[in-house]
Amino acid sequence: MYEKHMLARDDIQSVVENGVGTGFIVKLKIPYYRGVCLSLVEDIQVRFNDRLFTRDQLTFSVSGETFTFKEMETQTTFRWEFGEKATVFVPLPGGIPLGMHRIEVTVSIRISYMGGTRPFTVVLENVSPMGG
Amino acid sequence: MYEKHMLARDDIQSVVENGVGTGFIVKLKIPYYRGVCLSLVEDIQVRFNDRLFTRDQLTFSVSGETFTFKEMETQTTFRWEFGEKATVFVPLPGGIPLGMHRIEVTVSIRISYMGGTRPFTVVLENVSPMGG
Amino acid sequence: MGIKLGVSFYSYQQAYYTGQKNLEQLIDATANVVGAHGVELIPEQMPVGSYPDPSEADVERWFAWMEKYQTEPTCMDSFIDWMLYKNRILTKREQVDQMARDLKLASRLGFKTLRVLCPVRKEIVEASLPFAEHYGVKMGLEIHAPMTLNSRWTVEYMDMVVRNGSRFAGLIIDFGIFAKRPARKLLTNALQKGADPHILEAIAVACADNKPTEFLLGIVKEMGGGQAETGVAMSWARNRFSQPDRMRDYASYIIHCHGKFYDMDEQCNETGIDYQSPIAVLKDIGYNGYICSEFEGQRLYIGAEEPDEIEQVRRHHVMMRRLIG
Amino acid sequence: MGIKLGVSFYSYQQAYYTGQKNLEQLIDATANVVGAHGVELIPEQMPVGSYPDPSEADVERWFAWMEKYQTEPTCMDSFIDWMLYKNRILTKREQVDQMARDLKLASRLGFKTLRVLCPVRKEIVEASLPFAEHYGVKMGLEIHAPMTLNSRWTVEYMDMVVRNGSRFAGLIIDFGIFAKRPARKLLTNALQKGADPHILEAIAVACADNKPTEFLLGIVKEMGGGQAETGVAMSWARNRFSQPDRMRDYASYIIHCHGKFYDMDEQCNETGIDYQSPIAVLKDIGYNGYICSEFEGQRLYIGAEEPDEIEQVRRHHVMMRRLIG
Ligand SMILES: [Mn+2]
Ligand SMILES: [Mn+2]
Repeated sequence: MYEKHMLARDDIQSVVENGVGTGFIVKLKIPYYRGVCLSLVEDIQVRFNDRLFTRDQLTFSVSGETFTFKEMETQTTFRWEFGEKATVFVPLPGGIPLGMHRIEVTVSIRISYMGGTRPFTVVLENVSPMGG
Repeated sequence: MYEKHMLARDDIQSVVENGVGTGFIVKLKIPYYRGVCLSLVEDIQVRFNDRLFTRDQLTFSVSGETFTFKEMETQTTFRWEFGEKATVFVPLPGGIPLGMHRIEVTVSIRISYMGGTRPFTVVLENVSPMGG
Repeated sequence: MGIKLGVSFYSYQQAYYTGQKNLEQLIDATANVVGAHGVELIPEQMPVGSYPDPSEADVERWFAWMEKYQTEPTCMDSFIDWMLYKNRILTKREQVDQMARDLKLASRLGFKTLRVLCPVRKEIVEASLPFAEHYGVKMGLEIHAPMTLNSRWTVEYMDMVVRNGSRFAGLIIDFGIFAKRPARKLLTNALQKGADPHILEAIAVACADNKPTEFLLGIVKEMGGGQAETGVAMSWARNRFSQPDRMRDYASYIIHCHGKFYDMDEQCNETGIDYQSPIAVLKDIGYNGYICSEFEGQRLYIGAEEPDEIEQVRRHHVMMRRLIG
Repeated sequence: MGIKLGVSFYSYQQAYYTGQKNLEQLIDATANVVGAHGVELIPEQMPVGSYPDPSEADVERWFAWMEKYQTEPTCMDSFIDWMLYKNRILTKREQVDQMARDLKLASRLGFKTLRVLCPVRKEIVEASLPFAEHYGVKMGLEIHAPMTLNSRWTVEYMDMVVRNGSRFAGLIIDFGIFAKRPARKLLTNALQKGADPHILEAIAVACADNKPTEFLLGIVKEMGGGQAETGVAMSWARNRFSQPDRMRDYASYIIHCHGKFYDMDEQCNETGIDYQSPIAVLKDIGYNGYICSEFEGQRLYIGAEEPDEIEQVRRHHVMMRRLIG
């Protein structure tokens, strides 16, 4: 079910600050059947066309607070709840250009009873956040 | 008061396993006026004569559990209580040789209201754990 | 008394995830569409207020719902995140702290039983007994495939329970351990991908015969099957059939059951799991706890088709009532 | 009613640290040697059972001690570890969680007041108000050198308190803000290291005159002092004298006081801190809370000499009773 529901096309948006595009956000639901505290969100990667953005480049926001992935390693109070949208910011100078794009997001959650980390990837083709 | 009371001469002991000296332990009281959870014990260094042992080489035991300093970074359940002796293991093949030695221990506790880490050093001269 | 029926809200996860139904609406559907009385909840999935510390107002609202819809809390499903941090496994004490946290929450919300996840170590359950007694909530280790009733893990856990002589630890039976053949919907999906129905039937017969995965893969190879058939064979790799009769060994320690199911057909039969014999055994040993329906077929719906979770649960209850009589 | 007297067990830290006295023995000494009624505790220093979650048995034992020794809990001293982890500052919510944890513990142990450490942000106190009300425990920001009653930090905090109109946040006055000259023992130590008594006296006079550190260091330089004299001048660097009269501005918000002291002489006078005027002001404004003696002179005992903490506290109480009348 996560393939279909974790990332909606409307939830990919350019970020413009003072008239300049600084990147984009993706609003994600967790690809797991329960919410977890942020220390369990081990990794997120975003691939925008051919460009790969890794955890050190991204920030993660939930409940109005923004964290780096380094900070999240010890974050056990804030949770990414089941069905709740977290916002991942991807720095892309200029924002998302006009045209059609491919966006691939991989979320890795550390699941104790599986003994490790489970990656989950969703791909959206022909994304065009500027109205289309 | 910590200079005088945090490390007693009797609390430096060689460790022998299967007849072979593997190192020594120092049993330390915290050089701070309260107990803290282990994530706040940022660093311990032990200097044995001219040899320096740093956090990656040491283990830290309290309440019957042993931790590496890397593990302690997220350890907020276990505490080093005020007046309680924690055991630091220092790997020194052969254990402490016969003779007189100098032992210097630096404990760094992260203290929020001081905005950072406060190191505290204690030095014992003429230590001879083999009776004397 | 006899067997009581309820719903694990795990069954409704997609409706909740996509925002179609909130917690109260799901309680409503449980009472008024399914016609069930018992509610089982994963508070980390559908929090009452916030997990793990709802406010008093949240708790009051929860009990007001129970009253309004004439439902009652049965079992609360717990997780122990022993890999909470990247670089280490939590100590025993930290894991017990998590158990105590969940026992406390269960107690506040009126749950009598806590589902302990299968791989949780018996030492953690044992050390949590004082908390379970304090909060008046029983811990039940879930026997869930690939674990069986005969597994060493189960046997050693039960030795610990018996040795302690405590009424606050027991077993939860997940009916997935009685699976006899792949769910119909899994087979239909394979057919759509071009699988050969004869090969699928041969696999299904071998599954019912409790053959190992290698045997199933052998059938696929022999009969010239491809990826679709292999997928069905592999889906069985984590299945280990338990004999329903083995429940008799632990009769007085069974405190709750998960009526696990993947696919209910139009005649309200589960298409892959044996319900008849386990329920006969439970009746025979005088089990008078809950069986909570636990629908896990969401991931079998591919493409545009979406599951109707509430309808699936309703059908499951029709079957359960028929079997319990 | 009038001013009540107690002891902050911070005063006894060395006796506890070295294992000479346990918590019960210190309660005994407070009641029977010092003759005090109020007990102030740092639970992270001398835990009742274990911090932060003592068992019910621990809590019962605590109250049994209070009854046995005819003492009562006054203020519990809290820390907020906003640098709990190496790489980040805790979020507001995490800090409020710590405050709630301590308010709960204070409530369980019968403390009416929680000492909030001076640098804790007013936003944290404000967001903790619902917890303080829930647990019935007041939070008091400790005004402690180098903070003064006029500091912007204090003023902005009080604006927040007044704006909220809550009775659950207020001020705790640490008498260290009324220090007038270096403690006698500090001067004696300097003399032993060879300091010139005339230079020390000149420094002490300048301290009483509230001169800045640069001025004190100027005296040392002019009069030809060395390391020992410089040490005394530098010891004053974190001191900022508050006018006792400024307490009148916040009269109804003062909920507790720390009778900070470093050195009581044989005639039971504090050798560096003004007690006369602050106590006169407190009496005048009708303060009827506790002043808990807080001995902090342990680190002035060097070499073989050890402090007699209980005797120091006893002398402090003799002085306090004399001044309160
Ligand atoms: Mn289950
Ligand atoms: Mn103070």
